[in-house]
Amino acid sequence: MKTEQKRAEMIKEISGVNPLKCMKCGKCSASCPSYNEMDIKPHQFVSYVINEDIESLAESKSLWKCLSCFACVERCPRDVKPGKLIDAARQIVVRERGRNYLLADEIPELVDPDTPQQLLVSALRRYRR
Amino acid sequence: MKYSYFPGCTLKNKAVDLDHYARVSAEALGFELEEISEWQCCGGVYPLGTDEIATKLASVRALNDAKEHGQDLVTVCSACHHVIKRVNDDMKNVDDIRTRANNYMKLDEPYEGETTVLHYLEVLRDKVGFDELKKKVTNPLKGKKIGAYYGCLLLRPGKLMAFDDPENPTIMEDFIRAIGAEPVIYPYRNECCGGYISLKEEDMSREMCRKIEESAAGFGADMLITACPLCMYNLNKNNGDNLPVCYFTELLAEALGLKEEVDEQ
Amino acid sequence: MQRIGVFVCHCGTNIAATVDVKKVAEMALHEPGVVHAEDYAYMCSEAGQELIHKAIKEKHLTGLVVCSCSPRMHETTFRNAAEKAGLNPYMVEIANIREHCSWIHKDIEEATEKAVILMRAAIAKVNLDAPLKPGESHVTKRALVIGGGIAGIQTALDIAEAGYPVDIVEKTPSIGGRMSQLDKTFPTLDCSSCILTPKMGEVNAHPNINIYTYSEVESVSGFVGDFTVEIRRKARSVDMDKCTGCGVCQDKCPSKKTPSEFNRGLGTRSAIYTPFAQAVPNVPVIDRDACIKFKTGKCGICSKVCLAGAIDYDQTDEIVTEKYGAIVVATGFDMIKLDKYDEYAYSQSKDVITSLELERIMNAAGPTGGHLERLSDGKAPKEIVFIQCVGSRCADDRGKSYCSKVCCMYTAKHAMLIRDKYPDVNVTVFYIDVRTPGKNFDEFYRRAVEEYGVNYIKGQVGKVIPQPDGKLLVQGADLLDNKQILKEADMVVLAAAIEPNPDVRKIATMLTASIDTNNFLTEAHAKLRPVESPTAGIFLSGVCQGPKDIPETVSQAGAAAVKAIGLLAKDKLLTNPCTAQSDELLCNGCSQCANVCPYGAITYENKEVNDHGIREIRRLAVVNDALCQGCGACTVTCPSGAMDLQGFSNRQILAEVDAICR
Amino acid sequence: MSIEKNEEFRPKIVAFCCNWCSYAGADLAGSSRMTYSADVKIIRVPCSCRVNPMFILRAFERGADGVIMCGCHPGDCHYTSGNYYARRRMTLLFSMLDYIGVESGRTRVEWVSAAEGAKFSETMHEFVDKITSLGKNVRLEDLRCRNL
Repeated sequence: MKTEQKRAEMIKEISGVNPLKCMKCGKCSASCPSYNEMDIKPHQFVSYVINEDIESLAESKSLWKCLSCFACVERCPRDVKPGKLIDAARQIVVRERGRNYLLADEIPELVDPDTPQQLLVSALRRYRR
Repeated sequence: MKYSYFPGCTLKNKAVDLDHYARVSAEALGFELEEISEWQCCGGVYPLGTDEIATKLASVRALNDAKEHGQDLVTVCSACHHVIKRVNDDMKNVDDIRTRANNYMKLDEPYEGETTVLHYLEVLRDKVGFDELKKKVTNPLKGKKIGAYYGCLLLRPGKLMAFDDPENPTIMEDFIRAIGAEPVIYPYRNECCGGYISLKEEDMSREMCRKIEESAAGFGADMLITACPLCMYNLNKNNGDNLPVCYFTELLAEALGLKEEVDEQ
Repeated sequence: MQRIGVFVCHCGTNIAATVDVKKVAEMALHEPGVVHAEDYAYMCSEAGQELIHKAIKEKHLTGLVVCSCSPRMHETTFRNAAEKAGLNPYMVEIANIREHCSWIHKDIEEATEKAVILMRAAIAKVNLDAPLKPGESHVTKRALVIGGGIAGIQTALDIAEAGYPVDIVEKTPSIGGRMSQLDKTFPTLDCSSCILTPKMGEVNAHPNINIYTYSEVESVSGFVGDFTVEIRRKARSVDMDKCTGCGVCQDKCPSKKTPSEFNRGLGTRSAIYTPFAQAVPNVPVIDRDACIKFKTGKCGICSKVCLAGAIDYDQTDEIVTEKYGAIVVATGFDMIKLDKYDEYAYSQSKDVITSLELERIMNAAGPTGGHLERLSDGKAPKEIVFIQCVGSRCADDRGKSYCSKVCCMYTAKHAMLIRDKYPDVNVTVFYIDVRTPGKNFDEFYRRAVEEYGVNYIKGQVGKVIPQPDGKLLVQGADLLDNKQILKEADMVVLAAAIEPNPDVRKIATMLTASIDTNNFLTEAHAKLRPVESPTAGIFLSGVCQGPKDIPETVSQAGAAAVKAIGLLAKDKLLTNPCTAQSDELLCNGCSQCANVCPYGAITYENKEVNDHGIREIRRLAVVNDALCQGCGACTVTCPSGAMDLQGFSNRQILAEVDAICR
Repeated sequence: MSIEKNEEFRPKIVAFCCNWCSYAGADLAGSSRMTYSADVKIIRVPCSCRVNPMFILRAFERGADGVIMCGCHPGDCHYTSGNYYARRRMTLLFSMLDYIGVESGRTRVEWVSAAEGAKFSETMHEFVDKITSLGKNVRLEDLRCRNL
């Protein structure tokens, strides 16, 4: 199996999502609060997985803009749940190359006296291996 | 009534208020929160990957502890609640995760999702009852117009969380009514505050919080309440309109006439 | 010993491509009783049937096995062929090697092996077949139509015109159904009531049609040609014969706050009411839950003002029992509830409405007198957004899996009518696909775009956000522009999915008619018998069978009528001879079979039997062939093994089991 | 046929289908080309209530590895109440089968309507997988047939 194919399969497996169920209605992109910050839009994510273009997803800044707020997951009428695909792609990137989006060194700069532990814990889990 | 209680990392630190008010109010309402011994952090976000096991074990430990005590598991923090409820669902319904998690845990008796996970608000609604709560209110917060801020973690995914209607929830509004105040319904109450993204993408979070606060203020809210320390942080940090935000437990304690008692501690 | 002929059909390549038909025929010759086996391209063709005919004659066959498509397709064909050649038609068994074999398997070896096994089971069964003779039953020459919408109206008119009496049972106080609530109809923009009202009048005046409004089917028994139906005529509290329809009672009624069902709850009605001005019959009913007289005992104004003395507070529900030869279901549809779709803020804003509510708003007889206005503040809207596929095409349990079919067209109609009447109002439609198959349909939609300037945006709406100033912010996706749009609107119209009338499940159960998971009634064959239920004598008309628009409904209503007329025109029907029979020597008269029989077909008689030389009178079960439908419940219940089912006997089924497990 | 294929366990599965719903559902699965294992062989009965527990015992006696019975959904029986009888009978039979050593997974009752071709195919997939995982069944023996 080619690498891209393998990675696409892995995304489907990790997310438990069948992207072929998508009917391209755009409800995910219509719901997404981070839409404007994304280069690859939520509905496009689905097509990228179908077309096995995972490298583009891996390079996409959308991975780090998704809030995992589940608005798309909740409203998707076809049970595709793009938020899960995005998280799976993020997982692949972090696992494969240790491409951590958040470096330990930069943390002190980012926190302020009020920063709740929850913020750090969540960010570390989403952004790092 | 005694419940197993999972406070979570933030409630032991930056959000001690949320915790203290919750405990004191519980006592006044006739239920007890028994903190789980040696609980571990839930991780803050639910690991979506179907192959993630290790990251779910902290929740499983807490759930199993509650099971062994024969108690329902109560959380106050939205994030802990979200993570633990979803892990519990996995343990109940996803064969693969259940098997593998139990293999790690090596419990005397495998954990299979037996524990009921309740948010503090659910305890108020389903166990205490808002009518009952209303009767116990000594200091009704008359005249306060309060916007409930749900955020995303409590409500979604709706079917799994089974907390309230994810698009038109009522539990916090009913709570606000029970403590004598007036709820303000505004459309952004179930939109995300930005969550953990505020660490690296401050602008995004700021924009989201602005929309939430503008919408709430536009519909006449004087203040917002939340159950989540991270929402609290984001909303406060980006508070353009100076709309006060506080934990729902603080208002609960206030309505029950216990706020000063806690504050003095 | 039987002399069995086996005929293996290729069905072109449908079977022959995956099943080695020659081998199946060859294997047949090794089976007990088989004296002839052959294969042919199309067994159901004239030439194929001729082969069967010839073999029966030449080889003196006593039984046939046809390995072909499902018996539900061609069992009758081959039985008729056998009968023509002088063989009892019930000496034919079908091995289903198409639907249950060649079409679902890919490996030739595997499929052939399975086809041989299925054939063996059929041979084992035919070896134990006995000639059967169907009985006869009579046909009651009267039809029942359940539902008085356009589907029921058209079916009833067509049957009545053919000379047969028809009863219509309608749940609400008037016939007319959904169509009477519509303002205009696509694709010609006729006024709905202008074309419906004459038909309603025709039904009312037709000597062959009897209407039971405010009535429901209570129970159904019997079978094709001879149904017995109990109809509950709910107490109308108004004497139908005396009422002149003057309407004074409605004017004077002091209880006027009940939400009007006809106006989808957007307006109110009095407690004594006809749903709409052109109601048929033009006789009001008293809504006893709303009536002050019924609630408190005081009032009685309607009775005082009624010059005809038609008000009757003491009326009670009445059960009418009637016999019918055919029943047509025309129960129609409703729109789904939108409580699971509150991202569109339907419950949060009065200005978010459904399309059917818009129909009422656009209608001159509606709650706003036909003026397009916001229900919140009565202001004229300047921006209207339509959202398509609300609850249609959903894979989750929030909505329906199917396309509701009518929404694309009625939305184009609404958009066009609004732009025509109010040129300064902007109309935007968020769509996933625009589906317009139908005569002049796509042209209609294109007119909305090209002539009327309706703005179609490909993409769904994520959320409707009510604003403090009463406006609605619509957050949607424009997939072609790859943008997220925030559009301010004054009104949002939701094309909610349609679903079968919720009562249909209860009715289907009474009729023992098949129904699918979406509550649509199942047709006997999706392509070839689309207006018949698999249950004989039950016909389907309109949306109860699947989403359809008015032209299609009217066509189907006519088709259902023709099928019903075809049945009513017969004097006798042949009954299914596969009935239960009791072995007198084994029966111990315990009554268990009679207890489980759903048709009351089993009675007991004291009969003299000769049990191995001992003559005595015993209490024995006797099956009435005319009533028995051949389900077989009694055969399994019978503790002594006396009861057996002809055509599906214990020995036959065991022989099939043996053949399969061999 | 390759050697591997010979060694592979192919279960014998008998499916009783009522004429009105599940047999039609199986036909729909067929005309919609929804595949399932060839190990399933269908016997048509007028109604699920025609299925005598004796038929199922006989199947296990003759070497069947699994028996599934399909009927109309509760409430939708063509004969009004047949599937309710069938359901009760099968519950009783299955509990006894367990007792005499036929694992409960080898029998199943499923309601499939005429419109549920996909469900029919899925059900058969699942059932075949289940039986395959259980392996070969122990043949029941009719003691009345034994020469004592």
